[in-house]
Amino acid sequence: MLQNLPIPFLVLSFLTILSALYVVTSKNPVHSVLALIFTFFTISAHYVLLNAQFLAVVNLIVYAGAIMVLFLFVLMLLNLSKESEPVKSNWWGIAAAISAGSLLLIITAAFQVSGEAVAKNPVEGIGLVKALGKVLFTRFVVPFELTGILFLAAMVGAVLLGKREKAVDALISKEESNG
Amino acid sequence: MIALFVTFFSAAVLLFLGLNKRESSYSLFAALALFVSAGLSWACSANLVSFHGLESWVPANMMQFGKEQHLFAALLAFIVGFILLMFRKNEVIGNDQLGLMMFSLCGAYMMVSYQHLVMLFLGIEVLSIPLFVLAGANKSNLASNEASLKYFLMGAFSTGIFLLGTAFIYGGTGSLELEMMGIKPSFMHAMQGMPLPVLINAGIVLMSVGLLFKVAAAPFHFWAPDVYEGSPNRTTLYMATVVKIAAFVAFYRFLSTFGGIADAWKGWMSVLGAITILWGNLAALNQASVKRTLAFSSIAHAGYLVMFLLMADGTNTWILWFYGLAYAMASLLVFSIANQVSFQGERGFAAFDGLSKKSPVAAIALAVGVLSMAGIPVSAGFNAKFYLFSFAWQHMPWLVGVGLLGSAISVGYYFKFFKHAFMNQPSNDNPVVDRGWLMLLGGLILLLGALPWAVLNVIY
Amino acid sequence: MSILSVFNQVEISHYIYLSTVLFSIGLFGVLFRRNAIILLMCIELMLNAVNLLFTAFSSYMGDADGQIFVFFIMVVAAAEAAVGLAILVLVYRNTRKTDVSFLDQLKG
Amino acid sequence: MLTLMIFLPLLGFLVNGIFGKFLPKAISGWLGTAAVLGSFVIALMSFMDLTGDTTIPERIYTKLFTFLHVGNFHVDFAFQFDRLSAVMTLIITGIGTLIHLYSIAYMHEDEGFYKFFAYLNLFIFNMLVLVLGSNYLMLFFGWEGVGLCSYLLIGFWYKNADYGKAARKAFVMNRIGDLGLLLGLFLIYDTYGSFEYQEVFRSVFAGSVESNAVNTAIALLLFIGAMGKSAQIPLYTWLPDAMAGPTPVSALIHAATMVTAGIYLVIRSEAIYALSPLAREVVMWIGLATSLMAALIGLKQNDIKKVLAYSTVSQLGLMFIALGCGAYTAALFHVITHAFFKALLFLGSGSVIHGMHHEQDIRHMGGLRKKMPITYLTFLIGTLAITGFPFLSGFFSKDEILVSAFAHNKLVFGLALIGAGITGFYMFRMFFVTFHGTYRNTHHSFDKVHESPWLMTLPLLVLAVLSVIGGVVNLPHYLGEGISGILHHTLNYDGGGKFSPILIYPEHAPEIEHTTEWLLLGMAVSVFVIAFLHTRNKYVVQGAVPEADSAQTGMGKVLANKFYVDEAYDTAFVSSLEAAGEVVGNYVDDKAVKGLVDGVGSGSNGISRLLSKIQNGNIEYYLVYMVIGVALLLAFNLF
Repeated sequence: MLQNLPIPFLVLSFLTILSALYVVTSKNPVHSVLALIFTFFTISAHYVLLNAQFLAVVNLIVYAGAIMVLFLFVLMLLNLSKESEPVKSNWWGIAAAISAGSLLLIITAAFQVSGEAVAKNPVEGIGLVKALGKVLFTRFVVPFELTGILFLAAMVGAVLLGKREKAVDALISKEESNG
Repeated sequence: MIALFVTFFSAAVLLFLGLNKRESSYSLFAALALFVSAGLSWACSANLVSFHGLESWVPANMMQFGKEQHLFAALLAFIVGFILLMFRKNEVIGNDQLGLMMFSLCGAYMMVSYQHLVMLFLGIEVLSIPLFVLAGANKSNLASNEASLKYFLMGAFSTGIFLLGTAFIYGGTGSLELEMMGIKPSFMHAMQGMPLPVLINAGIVLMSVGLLFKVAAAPFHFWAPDVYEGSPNRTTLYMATVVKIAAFVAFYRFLSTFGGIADAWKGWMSVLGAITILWGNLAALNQASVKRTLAFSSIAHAGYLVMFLLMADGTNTWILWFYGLAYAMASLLVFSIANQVSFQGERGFAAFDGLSKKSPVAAIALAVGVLSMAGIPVSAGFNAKFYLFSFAWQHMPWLVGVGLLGSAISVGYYFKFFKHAFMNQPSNDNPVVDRGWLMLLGGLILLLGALPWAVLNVIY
Repeated sequence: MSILSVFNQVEISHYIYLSTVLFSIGLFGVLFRRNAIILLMCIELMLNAVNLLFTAFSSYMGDADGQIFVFFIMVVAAAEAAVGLAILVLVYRNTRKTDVSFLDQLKG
Repeated sequence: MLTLMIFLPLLGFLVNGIFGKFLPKAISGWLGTAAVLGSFVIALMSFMDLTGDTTIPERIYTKLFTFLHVGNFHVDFAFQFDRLSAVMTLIITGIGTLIHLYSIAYMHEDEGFYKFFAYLNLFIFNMLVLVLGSNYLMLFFGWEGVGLCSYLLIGFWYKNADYGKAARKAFVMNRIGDLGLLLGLFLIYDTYGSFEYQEVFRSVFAGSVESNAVNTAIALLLFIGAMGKSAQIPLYTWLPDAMAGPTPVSALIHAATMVTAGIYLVIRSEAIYALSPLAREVVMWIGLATSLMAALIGLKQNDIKKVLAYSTVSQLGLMFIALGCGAYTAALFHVITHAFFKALLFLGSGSVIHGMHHEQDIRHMGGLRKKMPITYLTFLIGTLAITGFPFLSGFFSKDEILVSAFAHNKLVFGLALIGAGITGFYMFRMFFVTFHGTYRNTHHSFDKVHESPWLMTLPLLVLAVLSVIGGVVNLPHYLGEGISGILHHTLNYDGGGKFSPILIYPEHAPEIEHTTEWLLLGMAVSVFVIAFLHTRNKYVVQGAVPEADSAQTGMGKVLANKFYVDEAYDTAFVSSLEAAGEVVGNYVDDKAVKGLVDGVGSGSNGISRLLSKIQNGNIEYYLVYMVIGVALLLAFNLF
């Protein structure tokens, strides 16, 4: 079945899965971050294949650009760039693999059995800024506005948590002097 | 919609007044704004006022503003108003926390009135993200930190599962609108006995998992006891009431859409309900901490409400409304008293020792609250359970049996409250304030217990 | 290869498999890793798998709603990441740890 | 009027509960009493109206408001006063008044005096709701309410260390019963589409249900509720424990009124039981087993109130035997007479305890008849009444039950007769040890023992009179057709040709030959005489004192007792009985029943601990559990 697929799709998919695997297995957090960024690039390429040009760009800007930089920033701030994570025992890895694998197996097997397909009705230019913008600012204008609440809440929350208080500082200095 | 506007803008005003100003008058202002939201919503539902101009701005395929939605918005605003009111004195919180709680409430409004899965998703996130923060608002308290991180990680994880389900549903039905989903061909075929497409089937399961996580039903409840215990009391109460009610309404709306293929989800849903009921009640038996006991009790209540999901056909939301009201008022009473007598850090039931001698009013209010939670007549809780069980009986008699068994078990731990409040000698002298409000709530519970139908007729 | 040809050569089920595999990898990471930051990254990976699936459905069906949904998922993911990292920094400040297996004060 | 009758006690509760703190004790006590007395007077008047005036329909009905109305789901908050409710109401308010009166004196030293009366009034109110409600839901309200009040009143003296456990046990056991009751109620609604007695019984009578299995299920579920409330095997152990409460409470709740709620429920649901012989058999055998077992345990008790408690359980079992035989009148008759003499006995024991300064162990009493003449006399009457002394109230009611048991099943009759005989042994044992012999208490000197004040002795005297003449409400037919069977006619009232709501299938008097009946009477009387003579010989003539509990273990000791007793026949008979009592008390009661109950408790505690272990605080485990849950759900659903 795989040989019938176009080469770009196969290569991209292969790269995506490979880099995703590297994300979860790499011991060094910074390597994970970089691998994740690479995964995002491949996913963006998928978007291009799928005619979703706007999303491809947004994905790069938001995920690879903003979110991952935030991650890197925190990693550096907390000085976690070295391999600090204790290795888990083998059976734990097996348990995790079995759980995740069984989920994967169940879903794919179910699709394999039913072999259903979605009605194919591609429309040219649906993924362009022009088309999406029209939809976003007409039908989806309410959720779009309401994301304002989400961001305001996230901002206030992040400030609330990030702000240092005297009590917290005292606690830390005490702990440090004890330790 | 009006509730969302009033709540959001008063929260914004509070934030402008100063991010971290701590004065109990701000809580009072916030509570007032919430009561105004509740009142206006209720007035909308009773057709006393109309904000048609505002609501027509929202496309009909995004949010729905019918009578029920207004009533649920009113209920949620009312509960949060009371939470802020009852907790305003013990530990004054800054405007940022007040604002966050009100933003979170906006998410709950979205969840009760969504018509489009985008709105549901945004609602869940607007509800949750401030809560992640609020759970950790006691920044110097390690338990609070832990609660926050646990809640966040598991919440984000469940969001992932929820979204996968949404994607499947989208692929299966071809739409994200509740009304459109139900008329897509693949769906209609399934209703006529053809096999249900895997996409829809798996989508329902995965989305349900996401929502079951929010309502804390087994086996997706593990976060609840830990997070409830670690969070500040106010936040715990908010999670146990508002989040639960909003998530159940959202769940109900979602499942009513798939009412035609109820056979596909009724079976496992009822099994989960039974497990939740038993798990919650049994695990609560041995808890030493008051908050953990209440957390497991709230899990058990989620189990009872799963019964309500099983009769999702769009006609009986009033049961959930009444149940939510009864449960929230009882929780308010118990949590508020627990908060007042134990704020020195006593987590166990010893905090209640000798309450009947220190403050008979508070002890009686506590008794009323606990009896209502346990579902003993004459209390609002009994009527709520009675309505729920007698309607569910026609759909799932065995689950009602499990529910009754669960409420029989629950007496075992609700009894601890009595024992400590009425039989033990006082071990601390933490004062109980706000007795007027406690009495008001207790009286309301009894009124709803004695004359439920009269009250429902007036309000609903 | 013309852009549209992918619709003719690749069945939608392949995108479902690809997304499910990606999702499962992320899920495996969440279960397997202990560092909270990596956990968060794995969750982002899960969300991306979902995004890909949405986009695929949307493109195949010619319905813009799916892509708008992806847009909203990105928005939410950004907000979530901000709050999550703030929580993480807070916990780290108090405990000097980001390992989730040490978070077991609350139990029972 | 009906409303007033029910709400007077509630009013009393509210006044006492809110203002009680500011009222002098005398006023709050008399206020509480007056409220119940008022109800009693109204009940009496209404009863006269109901039975005297043929223009009044067979029941007085008052609807207060609609409790719930959705679609075709309709429940009213309504009361009905028919002949069955009337009898129960008269018992509740009548005996309630006397016990209130008694409590004014008995509780006069207590600091929570007003609270006590408030709770008592609340209890009466709930009990009235229970018996006067016009549908099963109202019954359930009252049912829960009396349970709650009982719990509050048991806990009234919470200095008692055992109390916490006892109250919790009472509460939990009652909840198990309630579980059955509620399931039964839902099943009734599901089957007959209503909670209203009238409508349900009409549908039952019309035979609207094809399968009788449903009726059997309903009947058995309701009986589980009755088991919890009326202390039948295996849910009886809470009743002896409940004796931790003040004595008037034991008299009112645990003897006269609340524990008979189960009997009321079964009589009320007669239409359903009539259709299910299987359920009736279950009721009968459980009643029989309870009756025998409790009587045997009663033989070995030394706490004066515990003896009475087991006696109550035993008598309740006797009533269930009657119900199982379909002798509803006999059961109700025994409810009435039992209310009289058991309240009398409890109040008498209260008087003794009061006079002895809170001593409850009969081994520390003795010779009290000289110091407490009125108590002695009335206690004697109560004892005679319960043991079936000819022509006292207990004689008639017990005899009627035995006769109907005889007509139904000879074996049941035999065993029930033995149970009734054992009653004689333990009651006389207690009586003689308490009032005869020599004073044996070392803590208080004999001079300090005193008779109780008139407020306590007056109710005793009234109840004593009632215990003597109580039989008139349903005299047997051999005393003359004109005066006999009043209760029977009341209960089987045919509604003047209209549909009778109480007993849908009228009872028939058991068809027994006159000679057989006299023979049965003779047997009952001779059992009484044997019991009397034996115990008198042992405890009065020989002056034996019950051994300490530790000395009683082991069969050898019991066998050794043979040597002390003269009459060989009596000895063999009695010591085997005592041995049986010991076995039952030590093994069946302690090990089996308590083991079962505790087993359920510890089992759920074990599960609880296991669940706590699963909740180990580590988020990694939680995530794995969640994923496994998702995987299972998907696997279950997709394949």
